[in-house]
Formats: sequence, C-alpha cells, structure tokens
Amino acid sequence: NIMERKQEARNPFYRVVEITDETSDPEIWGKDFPFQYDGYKRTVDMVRTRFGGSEAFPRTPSEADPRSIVARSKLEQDPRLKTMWAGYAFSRDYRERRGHAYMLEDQTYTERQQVAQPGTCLHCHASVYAPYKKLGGGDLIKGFEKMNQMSFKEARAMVTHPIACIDCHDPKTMELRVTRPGFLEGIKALKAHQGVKDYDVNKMATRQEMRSYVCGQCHVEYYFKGQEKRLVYPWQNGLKVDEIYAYYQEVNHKDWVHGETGAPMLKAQHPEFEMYNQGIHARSGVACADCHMPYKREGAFKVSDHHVRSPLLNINRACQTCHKWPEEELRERVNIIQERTYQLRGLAMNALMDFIKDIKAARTSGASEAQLAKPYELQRRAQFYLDFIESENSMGFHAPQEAARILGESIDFCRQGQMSLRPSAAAAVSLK
Amino acid sequence: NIMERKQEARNPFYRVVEITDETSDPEIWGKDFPFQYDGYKRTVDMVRTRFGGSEAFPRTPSEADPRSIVARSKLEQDPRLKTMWAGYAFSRDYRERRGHAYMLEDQTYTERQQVAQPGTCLHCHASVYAPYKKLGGGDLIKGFEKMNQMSFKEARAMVTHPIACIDCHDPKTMELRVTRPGFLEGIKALKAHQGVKDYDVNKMATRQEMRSYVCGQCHVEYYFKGQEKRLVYPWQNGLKVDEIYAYYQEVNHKDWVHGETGAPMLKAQHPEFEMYNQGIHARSGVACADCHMPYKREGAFKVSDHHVRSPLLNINRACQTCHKWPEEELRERVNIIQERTYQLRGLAMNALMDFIKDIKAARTSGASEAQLAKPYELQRRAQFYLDFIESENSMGFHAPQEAARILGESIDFCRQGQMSLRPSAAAAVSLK
Amino acid sequence: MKNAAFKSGLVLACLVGVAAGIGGYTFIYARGASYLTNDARACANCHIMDDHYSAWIQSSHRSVATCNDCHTPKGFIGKYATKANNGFWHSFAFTTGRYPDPIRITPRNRRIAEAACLKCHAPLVAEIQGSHAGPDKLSCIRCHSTVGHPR
Ligand code: HEC
Ligand code: HEC
Ligand code: HEC
Ligand code: HEC
Ligand code: HEC
Ligand code: HEC
Ligand code: HEC
Ligand code: HEC
Ligand code: HEC
Ligand code: HEC
Ligand code: HEC
Ligand code: HEC
Ligand code: HEC
Ligand code: HEC
Ligand SMILES: [Ca+2]
Ligand SMILES: [Ca+2]
Repeated sequence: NIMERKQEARNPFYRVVEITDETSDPEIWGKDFPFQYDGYKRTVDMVRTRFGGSEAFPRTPSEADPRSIVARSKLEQDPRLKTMWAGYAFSRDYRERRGHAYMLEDQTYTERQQVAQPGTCLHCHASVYAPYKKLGGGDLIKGFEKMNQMSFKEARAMVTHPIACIDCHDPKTMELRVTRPGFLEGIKALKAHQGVKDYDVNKMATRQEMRSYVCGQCHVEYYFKGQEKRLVYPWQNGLKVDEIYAYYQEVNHKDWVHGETGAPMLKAQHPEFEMYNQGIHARSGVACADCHMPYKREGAFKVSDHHVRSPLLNINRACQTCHKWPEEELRERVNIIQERTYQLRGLAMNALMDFIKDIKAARTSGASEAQLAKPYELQRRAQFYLDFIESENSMGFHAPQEAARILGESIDFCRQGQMSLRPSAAAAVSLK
Repeated sequence: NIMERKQEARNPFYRVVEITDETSDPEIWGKDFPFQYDGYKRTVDMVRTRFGGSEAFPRTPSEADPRSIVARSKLEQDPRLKTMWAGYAFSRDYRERRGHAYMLEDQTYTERQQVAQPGTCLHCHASVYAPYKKLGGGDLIKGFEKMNQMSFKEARAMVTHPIACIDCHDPKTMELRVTRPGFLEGIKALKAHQGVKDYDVNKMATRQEMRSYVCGQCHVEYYFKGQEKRLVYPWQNGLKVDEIYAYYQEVNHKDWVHGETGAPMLKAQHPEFEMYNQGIHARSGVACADCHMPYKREGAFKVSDHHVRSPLLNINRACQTCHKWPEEELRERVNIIQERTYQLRGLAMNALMDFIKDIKAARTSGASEAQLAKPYELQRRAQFYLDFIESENSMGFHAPQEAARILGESIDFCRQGQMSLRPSAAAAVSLK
Repeated sequence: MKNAAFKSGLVLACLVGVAAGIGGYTFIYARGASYLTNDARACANCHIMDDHYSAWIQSSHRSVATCNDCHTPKGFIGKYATKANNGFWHSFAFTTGRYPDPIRITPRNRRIAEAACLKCHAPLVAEIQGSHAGPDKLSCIRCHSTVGHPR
C-alpha cells in the first residue's frame, strides 16, 4: 500500500543488529537485510536450462557422502571426458555446478576428494575471510598461506559456511570488497602487466568493476603453485587463453600426467571471468551482477537479487532492462550462440579422442620420447584450449566468437598432432 | 531559405522531369532527386579501411584494359589464393571490391574475362532491368533467359549503366522493388522451403525487409546452372553454408576441376546476404541500408545516403544512432571481430595448403581414384567453407561467431583429409 | 488473459465507485491533479517513474518535449482520454504493485510514442517516409528509442 511505499523509500538501511568484521553467519546479517538474505537462501533452488542451471538427482546417502541430492554427472553425459582427463581426479567425478548454497558440501563430498586435496580448495568454497584472519592472527594473507598448506580435512574443520555476506561486503558500509587473496594477487599481476603499478583492487576499482570482481574472486582459472600449494591465478601475461597458456609454459607447470598418453597436462577450470572479459558485454561495462544479480523492486526501493543463478531463469530482470526484445526472442538468441558453441565443442572433442588414440598407438608401436615430444606439447595445448570452453559455464555466451575461435584452434592442434605421428602421404610408400 | 524549405516540405517528391519504367539513365532521375543522385555519384570515391573500403592503384591503360586505376589485387596480398583457385579464372585476377560506380568496367576488364564468360554476368553488374524487358518483349524473365545464353561480349553491348535508380526503385512511387530474377526465384525457393507458398517478394515483403532484399539481389552466393547458364541462388535448403553445400551435393554441381589436385570444386562468391542473415543485426531487424545507406540530413530533410560504402567511413551515422559509444570504441569493436576472423582464416588457409600438397603427393606416388574419392570430397567441402568467409566482404562482422564456426569446420575437414591420405600411426610400421 | 479479465472486472468495480476508494486516494495522494498538467515532475511523483524522469532530464529533449508530448496523442480528447487510462492503470498498478519490472511499454502507448515523433518532426522525415503508410511507415523508435530518456 502507498503509505508503506513512501516509508520504505526513506530508510533503506535500517539496522536491527550490529555486524562486525568477524560476523560470518549470514543469518545475522539477514536480520538487517532481510531482502538480500531471502534471495541468498534461495540459491538452494535447482532448475535446469538447456545448458545451465542444475538438475536434482536423488541418491542414497552413504557414510562417506550423506548427500541425498546431487547435480547431474557431466562424465556420464559425455564419457569422452573420462578419456580427456584420464589419470586425474576429474575423471572420477565431475558434475554440473549448482547454487551457492551447495558449494561447501559439494566440495566436501565430491569423489575427487579420494585424491588427497589441500586446504587451498576452501578459498572458493567456504566463507574463509574470518577463518583466514583468525589463523593469520589478523593477517589475511598469512592465514591464507597457512590454510593452503593444511590438508583439506584439517582446514575443513575451520570453516562453517559456504560463501556468505562477509565475503563480498564491508560490514560497516555494505560496500563491495574483495576478500580473496587469489584475486587480490591475480588482478595485481594483471594490472602490472598492463602498466599499472601496485594495484590495490579495494582502493582503486570502480563500483561497477567491483560488481564483477567479487565474482572474479572464484569464477576463474587457477592452479596450485609449488609445495606451499599457493593458489595462483595465471594472469601475468593477460586473460586470453593464449596468454594464460604462455604463462604455464614459462613457469613450466603441469597439473598431472595423462593416464593414457603420458603427456604433461594442464586442467582449465571455470574461466568465466576470463572469457567474459573477451566479450562484448564486458566491453560495454556490463557486470556479472547486472545479469546474475539484477535489481529487483522490493516495495519502494531496488535491491540486488541475491538469488544468484542463471539469467535465463530471470530474463525479464536480467536482460530486458537493456534489451527491449520479448523474452522468447532473448532466450532464442542465447540458444543460437550456445548451440553453435556446443556443436564446435563436439568436433573438438572428437578430434581430441582421435589424437589420444594415435598417441597411444604410437607408444605401443614403440615411438621414442623424442618422437613424442611434439605430440605431447600439442595434446597439452589442444586440450587446455578445449577445456577452457568445456569448463567455462556459459557454453560460449560470455564471448561467443572468442569461444568459437578457441575451439577452432584446439581442433587444429589435435589434427596437427595426429599428423606429426604419421609418415607423409608420399613417404608412406618408401617406409620400412 | 525558409520559404523554399516549406515548399519542399509540402511535396517532398516534387518532380521536374517525368520518369518512366524505361528510364535507365540515373542522371535523369537525379533531376527529381538531387540529394540521392549526388550520393550515388560519390561511389567513385576510394578510401581504405583495415579490411574494407578500397585503395586506388594506378596502372598504365592498355588496349585491352583502358582502366588507369584499379583496386588492390587480393592475389598479390595472399598468393595462397592462387593455389586455392588453381585452374579457375579467379586465380588470374581477383581484386578488392570498390564502389558501385565501377561495377560495369571492373567486370568488363577483369582478366577473368580471358576465359569466355556468359551474358549472365551482367545480372549484377549493370542496369539490366530495362534491357531485360526489351529483350524479353516486355517479359523480364524471358529477357533474363535470353541474355544468360549470349556471350558476355554480345550482352555487354546491350547495357550502358552500372546499377542505377531503376534497379531498386519503382519510378512512380519511388518505393523499393526487386528487379533481379536471380533473387525473385531464390527467395521464392527459400520461402517455399520455410513453408511459404508462391512467395512474391514485391508483393509480400515488408518495407524493412526490402531495405535488405534490394542488396540481396547481388550480394549473394550464386552459380550458373546447366547449358542455359541460368543464374541460380542455391537457397533451396536454407541460407547456412551447410545447407547451401548440401544443395550443391544434391544437384551435384561443380564450378571447375582443381588444377593441382583434380578435385571437383565449388566457388563461393560474396555471400553477404547469407552471412548477414546468421548475425544478430538481421535478427534485430537491422537492414543493410541502415548501415550502408544511413540517413543523412540534407537541408530540411533526412535522406538515405546513396553513397553506399563501408560504414566504418561513416560511423557517426551508420552506428551511433543505435550505439551510443564513441566512434573510436565502435571502430575498435569491429576491429576485434575482424582480427579474430582474420587470424582463424589464416589458420584455415594454411591447413588447406598442407592438404593440397598432400593430395598432390599422393597422386604422384600413384594413389588410385578410389583412394582419392574421400580426400576430393573433403577438399571440395573444406575449401567451400573457407571461401564462404574469404569471399564474404565484412571479414566476419556480419556474423562473427558463425564466421569463426565455419572456419573451425573448414580446418577440421582439411586436416581429416590429410589424415585420410596417411597410414595410421600404428599401421605405419607394418607398411610395405 | 487472466489479467485482462481481471482488469475489466476491476474497471467495472470502479464504476461502482470502488475507485473512489483506492483510486481516489491515490489520485489525491500522488498529486493526481498534476498528472493532468504537462509538468514532467507530475510523472515523477511516482518513484517508479524516477528513472525515466532523471533520464529525461539528461535527454536531448528535456528542453523541448515533456513526457506528455511523447506519451499522449494529438488533440485534447485523445490526450486526456489517454491520461485517464494511463493515470488509472498506473495508479492502480502502483497501488497494488502488480506490474512488470522493468516496466514495459504497452503496444498502445508505443504506437502513441511513435506517432508523437511526427507531431514535431513530420516535415523532416516526409521524404524518407515517402508514400509509405500503415505498417510500412518508418518506425522512429527502431533507431531513436532513447531520445526521451537514454538508457
Ligand atoms: C550479459 C549477461 C551476462 C554477464 C555480464 C555475465 N553472464 Fe554469466 N551467464 C549469462 C548467461 C545468459 C548464461 C547462460 C545461462 C544458462 O545457460 O542457463 C551465463 C552462465 C553463467 C554461469 C553458469 C550458470 C548456470 O546456471 O549454469 C556462471 C557460473 C556465470 N555465468 C558466471 C558469470 C560471471 C562470473 C560473470 C562475470 C565475470 C558473468 N557470468 C557475466 C549471462 C551473463
Ligand atoms: C567464494 C567463491 C565464489 C564467489 C565469490 C562467487 N561464486 Fe559463484 N559459485 C561458486 C561455486 C563453488 C559454485 C558451484 C557450487 C556448487 O556447484 O556446489 C558457484 C556457482 C555459481 C553459479 C551457478 C548457479 C546454478 O544454479 O547453477 C552461478 C550463476 C554463479 N556461481 C555466479 C556467481 C556470480 C555472478 C558471483 C558474483 C556476484 C559469484 N558467483 C561469486 C563460487 C563462488
Ligand atoms: C579459484 C576458485 C576455486 C578453487 C580454488 C576451487 N574451486 Fe571448486 N569450484 C569453483 C567454482 C567457481 C565452481 C562452480 C563452477 C563450476 O562448477 O565449474 C566450482 C565447482 C566445484 C564443484 C562442483 C562441480 C564439480 O566440479 O563437480 C566441486 C565438487 C568442486 N568445485 C570441488 C573443488 C575442489 C575439490 C577443489 C580443490 C582441489 C576446488 N573445488 C577448488 C571455484 C573453485
Ligand atoms: C557473491 C557476492 C555477494 C554475496 C555473497 C552477498 N552479496 Fe550483497 N551484494 C553483492 C553485489 C554485487 C551487490 C551490488 C552492489 C553494488 O551495486 O554496489 C550487493 C548489494 C548488497 C546490498 C546493497 C543493496 C542492494 O541490494 O543492492 C546489501 C544490503 C547486501 N548486498 C546485503 C547482503 C547480505 C545480507 C548478504 C548475505 C546474506 C549478501 N549481501 C551477500 C554481492 C554479494
Ligand atoms: C546493462 C546492460 C545489458 C544487460 C543487462 C544485458 N545486455 Fe546484452 N548487450 C548489451 C550491450 C551494450 C551489447 C552490445 C551491443 C550494443 O552496444 O548495443 C549487448 C549485446 C548483446 C547481444 C549481441 C552480442 C552477441 O554476443 O551476440 C546478445 C545476444 C545479448 N546482448 C543478449 C543478452 C542477454 C541474453 C542478456 C541477459 C542474460 C543480456 N544481453 C543482458 C547490454 C546489456
Ligand atoms: C550492423 C551494420 C551492418 C549491416 C546491417 C550490414 N553491414 Fe555490411 N558491413 C558492415 C561493416 C561494419 C562492414 C566492414 C566494413 C569494413 O571493413 O570497412 C561491412 C562490410 C560490407 C561489405 C564490404 C564493404 C567494403 O567497403 O569492403 C559489403 C559489400 C557489405 N558489407 C554488404 C552488406 C549487405 C549486402 C548487407 C545486408 C545483406 C549488409 N552489408 C549488412 C556493417 C553492416
Ligand atoms: C546490381 C547488383 C548490386 C546491387 C543491387 C547492390 N550491389 Fe553492392 N556491389 C555490387 C558490385 C558488383 C560491387 C563491386 C563493384 C566493383 O568492385 O567494381 C558492389 C560493391 C559494394 C560495396 C563496396 C563499396 C566499396 O567502396 O568498397 C558495398 C559496401 C556494397 N556494394 C553494398 C551494397 C548495398 C548495401 C546494397 C543495397 C542497398 C548493394 N550493395 C546493392 C553489386 C550490387
Ligand atoms: C549474383 C551477383 C553477381 C554475379 C552473377 C556476378 N557478380 Fe561480380 N560481383 C558481385 C558483387 C556483389 C561484387 C562485389 C563484392 C565482391 O567483390 O566480392 C562483385 C565483384 C566483381 C568484381 C570486382 C572484384 C573482383 O572480383 O575482382 C569483378 C571483376 C566481377 N565481380 C566480375 C564478375 C564476372 C566476370 C562475373 C560473371 C562470371 C560476375 N562478376 C558475376 C556480384 C555478382
Ligand atoms: C542499391 C539500391 C539503390 C539504388 C541503386 C538507388 N536507391 Fe534510392 N533508395 C534505396 C534504399 C534502400 C532506400 C530507402 C528506402 C526505404 O527506406 O524504404 C532508398 C530511398 C530513396 C528515396 C526516398 C527518400 C530517401 O532518401 O530515403 C529516393 C527519393 C531515392 N532513393 C532516389 C534514388 C535515386 C534518384 C537513385 C539513383 C540516382 C537511387 N535512389 C538509387 C536504394 C537504392
Ligand atoms: C538500427 C540499429 C543498429 C544499427 C544501425 C547498428 N547496430 Fe549494432 N546492434 C544493434 C542491435 C539491436 C544489436 C544486438 C544487441 C541488442 O539487442 O542490443 C547490435 C549488436 C552489435 C554488436 C554486438 C554483436 C556482435 O556481433 O558482437 C556490435 C559489435 C555492433 N552492434 C556494432 C555495430 C556497428 C559497428 C554498427 C555500424 C556499422 C552497428 N552496430 C549498427 C543495432 C544496430
Ligand atoms: C501513480 C503513479 C504513477 C504516475 C503519477 C505516473 N506513472 Fe507511469 N507508470 C506507473 C506504473 C506503476 C507503471 C507500470 C504499469 C504497468 O506496466 O502495468 C507505469 C508505466 C508507465 C509506462 C509504460 C507502461 C504503459 O502503460 O505503456 C509509461 C509509458 C508511463 N508509465 C508513462 C507515464 C507518464 C508519461 C506519466 C506522467 C503523465 C506517468 N507515467 C505518471 C506509475 C505512475
Ligand atoms: C522525446 C520523446 C519522449 C519523451 C520526452 C519521454 N518519453 Fe518515455 N518513451 C519514449 C519512447 C519512444 C518509449 C519507448 C521506448 C522503446 O520501446 O524502446 C518510451 C517509453 C517509456 C516508458 C516505458 C518503459 C521503457 O523505458 O520502455 C516509460 C515508463 C516512459 N517512457 C516514461 C516517461 C517519462 C516519465 C517521461 C518524462 C520524464 C518520458 N517518458 C519522456 C519517448 C519519450
Ligand atoms: C514536442 C516536440 C517534439 C517531440 C514530440 C519529439 N521531438 Fe525530437 N526534437 C524536437 C526538437 C525541438 C529537437 C531539437 C532539439 C535539439 O536540437 O537539441 C528534437 C531533436 C531530435 C533529435 C536530434 C537530437 C538527438 O537526440 O539525436 C532526434 C533524433 C529526435 N528529435 C527524434 C525524435 C523522436 C524519435 C521522437 C519520438 C519518439 C521525437 N523526437 C519527439 C522536438 C520534438
Ligand atoms: C535506420 C535508422 C533511423 C530511423 C528508422 C530513423 N532515423 Fe532519424 N536519424 C537517423 C540518423 C543516422 C540520423 C543522423 C543524420 C545526420 O546526422 O545527418 C537521424 C537524425 C534524425 C533527427 C535529427 C536531424 C537533425 O540533424 O537535426 C531527427 C529529428 C530524426 N532523425 C527523427 C526521426 C523520426 C521522426 C523518425 C521516424 C519517422 C526517424 N528519425 C527514423 C537514423 C534513423
Ligand atoms: Ca587450472
Ligand atoms: Ca558460387
């Protein structure tokens, strides 16, 4: 009713409880900000879209894994993934992502844990801000470094909540802030590369940038560096797949050795932030939050929808502020982009399977390490490029042409790799 | 002065001379529509952009070719094109397109004419509307069929002007109309495929559609069918490259036999209309004319800029009404799309060169027709896909992701073709 | 569909005088009288029009066209009929909070806005309009949708 509406308009931030920099529990924050808290809680919803969202699969809880509902297994949807990641934990269990509410339990119970994992993992799956500071005696980075070196089990005992308000917000001003060392250091390296010295994201970023940076804290490619298992975002040369690959070549890192070919491999994980930055929306200053947390009218004032989810489940608010097209049309536009990406991804996947088969054949017919050097480098590269799209969660939408370009190159690397293992068409005859 | 403007305003189409359906000469139309005529004449300008526009190259006129200025040779820019089109007229002379004013002379004097060409060619390079009707005794289609079967020389004598007003406009109402049999029949076949019976473009198209269809009269892929050299637009299955290729397979057409490999080839030509239709602008109802003939203020009126050219030479009018970004930013956006396309196009071109080399090698080392069947089909397909982007004149802009997807597939076809010519990695050893 | 039936049902209810209840209160409260003026601020009485108001302030038209110039048709009758219609539905929607967000222009009001351009620009576009009529008339909004309030 109108009376209320005018009321609300006057005092948006009416506090009932005090919140400190130690308050991890979102329920407490929720007392002051009920609208946001309500949205936040709704991230438990599981609804599918053609390529996104998530689907609830019931399972019988076990001692080891008490979850009665999990997201769909990507490995079962496309068994080629098992060959792609042979010898790596991802070949055991890899599922569709789902809402933020699940991040901690999904990480705790994934079968990937059957391989010993470090405490580092929690950086992106739990509300670690307060725990880090506690562990570091007030020093965030120290705490981060300590937890990285613990075992997952050990570290897991120190956290309680999945991502919470405190991980993105300053409790006093409610302004956005970056709390993740991985991003603090990653963006600093990136800016340095771009010629900006000593970049401090929390001091120097614009508000609109922060609306993406808070997501970039986790939705990025990463690796664990050295014995200290330090979490590093490989952005020193830039955010493009080619620049990231170049970085890994320089530091000569490998995540694992391929189980079927023996090549030194790299795993790409959810480079949403990197791919988004190659797209037209990023260039247009559109932030992750604009689409994934669009404004929502609650009474007289607008709040950000904290039910972070697929924008396709919320097209009116997520897209129609900027695009006056009917909902159906917008859905179809996304669909065209995603289907195109999916088709090319399928071709790249086939090329990779052929290539892996060839390397295996070459090894069994006694190819030397020297002969395998080139194929190995090509598999490493082809697969990283393909994985960069496979593990990116928008099926190409965040940067349609770039996604297609990367897949095209991946195909080329695979096929050239196969070629390098075969005698030339002419030579074939003169072979012994 | 104001008084006059008011005058003009009341009857925009104030005529000083009468124009009939036989009036081919644009100068006469220009008396009634000076603004449009002025723009039309300016298509002689030659200005470059990174990938478009055109550049004036002086040459010493000869008996055979009196032109003192020509556009840059694409064959010299990238000699791989000569190998790609070996054995076909395009390997002799292929230049950058330039303004409409040049269409007739460029066609008349291209060295491609050293191979006998049919009268059909004129369909898209001259104002043939009146000549067709004359030749057909009032029947456009009859005239078209007759001219197709003449030699180029013979037919050339029947036309005087490059494209003129009459080719796109109804002289009475000045409304747009399609005058080209190739498009009339092509769009009819396409609509039939989409379930629309007896489609008559001049009766059934919306005005906005016509703002693209008039361009689709010529900026399309085509081939000459049978002995009658009938001009046909291969749209029976749709406008996508895959659908067009499928059509050529069905009618089992070939443009020429490849000079170095002996494969039965297809040539793709300027599929602007087809590619544009795969892009976001077409979906958004943006017409060719919106970007290539944007409105322009002339005195008291807005008129369509009849200086048809690269929008990058006119970003302010061509783009900024819809996109409120700075001119530099818009140029950069196009550049990013085009550079990405260009990079992938380079990779596809290399793949094709490798493939052609392999087929040649296989032939010299005595491969049988049977062994060559598969490589031939793959070269035909790979090359048609690559050519579909190479000969499309926006370097990917009209449909960025689709362009990348097509190039990605082209690479895959080439590399698989190479593979098909080589013994398997394992088999290699057991070879004799 | 359901919504439509609902609306008509409500229109009836108003005739019976319920409107005097909610509608009436809103009318006075939201300075309904000013709704009948050409003052753009009248529209901004509703916070949900704020965005458009502040955008309009920055638009090329702020000094030349008010909301009503673009959102009401030519002529006295049409103008006030539309105002009554929008006024009622906007008040109603506002009071009940039943409306799409972001707000979407209705086809009717879109046509009105289209036509409004010609109120002032007819001469300028006479030539590009040419002999076209009806659905084939040039849509201005296709290219100039933001002249009144940039997005
Ligand atoms: C212009 C709108 C837009 C922007 C900006 C955007 N996204 Fe997305 N995002 C989408 C769409 C559309 C999808 C596809 C959703 C689907 O397939 O259901 C998507 C998918 C995703 C997914 C998978 C969601 C799911 O339900 O599976 C994640 C995760 C994601 N985006 C994160 C990000 C991050 C992080 C950023 C910023 C770095 C970002 N997005 C920027 C529109 C956007
Ligand atoms: C602390 C790390 C972290 C931060 C910060 C973060 N995310 Fe996530 N996000 C995750 C994890 C982990 C998952 C997967 C949870 C699971 O599958 O159990 C996820 C899932 C998602 C999904 C998929 C939801 C679904 O229903 O499928 C979307 C969309 C998403 N995040 C977007 C965002 C956006 C937008 C932001 C910033 C506003 C953001 N995330 C910030 C870690 C994070
Ligand atoms: C840099 C941030 C980051 C780190 C570090 C990280 N994750 Fe995640 N994780 C994410 C994001 C973002 C998602 C959601 C997007 C997706 O599923 O691709 C996710 C999804 C998941 C999921 C659900 C989907 C799936 O893969 O089955 C599991 C399980 C998971 N992570 C386990 C782990 C484990 C185990 C580790 C440590 C070895 C780890 N994560 C480290 C960010 C991270
Ligand atoms: C993944 C990051 C993330 C988490 C977690 C998060 N928020 Fe936010 N929140 C945002 C973003 C992004 C905005 C928009 C800020 C801006 O526009 O400057 C926002 C805005 C807000 C605002 C300002 C008003 C509004 O709605 O725009 C409040 C209040 C708020 N959040 C409260 C909360 C509370 C309470 C929680 C926990 C229940 C929470 N947030 C959790 C990202 C987050
Ligand atoms: C805050 C504004 C904003 C939001 C929100 C937004 N977009 Fe966009 N979108 C843009 C801009 C700006 C462009 C670039 C074209 C331009 O400059 O007009 C664009 C371009 C696009 C394109 C064409 C580019 C391409 O990659 O093909 C598509 C499709 C698109 N948006 C879909 C969406 C969808 C779907 C959503 C919601 C999930 C969305 N947009 C949300 C502003 C936005
Ligand atoms: C949204 C704007 C837009 C639309 C719509 C559009 N084009 Fe283009 N077109 C461009 C741009 C930008 C280029 C690149 C120009 C350059 O590289 O200098 C281009 C390039 C071209 C070129 C090469 C021009 C040159 O100078 O080399 C031709 C020919 C062309 N377009 C024809 C068409 C046709 C025919 C249609 C409709 C079927 C069409 N275009 C639709 C924007 C557009
Ligand atoms: C009768 C056939 C025909 C029609 C109709 C036609 N074109 Fe062309 N167009 C050509 C030919 C032929 C050339 C190349 C001329 C040359 O290179 O000598 C050309 C060149 C161009 C160029 C390149 C100009 C430059 O400076 O590089 C553009 C842009 C273009 N056309 C756009 C259009 C648009 C837009 C339309 C419709 C409004 C259109 N054309 C209608 C045949 C046609
Ligand atoms: C279906 C319409 C169409 C037909 C038929 C056609 N052209 Fe063209 N031609 C074009 C268009 C459009 C362009 C400009 C775009 C480009 O250059 O790719 C062009 C460009 C040219 C050019 C200038 C650029 C170049 O290729 O060097 C020459 C020369 C030319 N055509 C010769 C011919 C000859 C000879 C024939 C007959 C064998 C012919 N054309 C048949 C539409 C056509
Ligand atoms: C390649 C096609 C083409 C040619 C050739 C052409 N026009 Fe146009 N003309 C157009 C298009 C497209 C429009 C926009 C029509 C519409 O919006 O309905 C147009 C519009 C017009 C208009 C309406 C007012 C305006 O400017 O929008 C006039 C008058 C006109 N042209 C005169 C001419 C004259 C005179 C010539 C010859 C000197 C000519 N045209 C040649 C395509 C062409
Ligand atoms: C009549 C309106 C109109 C004109 C003129 C226009 N555009 Fe667009 N453009 C759009 C629409 C609509 C979209 C799709 C996104 C959306 O819905 O906002 C778009 C999308 C884009 C995109 C993003 C899609 C992609 O392929 O990455 C770019 C870049 C773009 N336009 C550039 C241009 C350039 C450059 C010009 C001028 C040569 C131009 N546009 C002319 C309306 C227009
Ligand atoms: C009583 C509060 C209020 C006032 C005063 C108001 N509006 Fe609105 N307006 C609304 C609401 C609520 C909506 C959403 C209605 C819907 O979409 O059903 C709306 C929607 C609109 C729309 C888009 C939906 C449609 O009906 O086409 C337009 C246009 C509009 N208003 C213009 C105006 C103009 C012009 C004025 C001033 C003459 C004005 N409004 C004054 C509350 C108001
Ligand atoms: C110069 C003309 C013009 C003026 C002045 C103008 N508008 Fe609009 N308005 C439009 C047009 C055109 C649209 C339709 C935009 C579209 O559909 O893309 C529109 C749409 C709207 C909408 C529907 C939502 C949307 O954005 O599409 C609202 C609400 C609205 N106007 C309110 C107002 C208010 C309030 C004012 C005065 C502060 C105002 N307008 C002034 C032309 C104008
Ligand atoms: C009440 C009269 C009036 C109405 C109604 C009106 N205009 Fe205008 N418009 C003007 C005047 C006067 C100017 C010149 C103002 C200036 O130069 O800043 C103008 C300027 C413009 C301009 C050039 C400045 C710019 O924003 O690019 C455009 C385009 C325009 N109008 C389009 C429209 C469209 C489209 C509509 C309908 C949605 C419309 N106008 C409705 C009076 C009007
Ligand atoms: C296809 C895009 C398009 C459409 C549709 C369109 N315009 Fe424009 N309009 C333009 C462009 C481009 C300019 C800039 C012309 C210039 O700068 O010379 C313009 C300029 C204008 C101006 C400012 C003229 C000046 O310089 O003062 C007005 C007023 C205007 N248009 C009104 C309209 C009206 C009214 C309609 C509908 C009948 C309309 N426009 C339809 C593209 C369009
Ligand atoms: Ca990694
Ligand atoms: Ca052809």
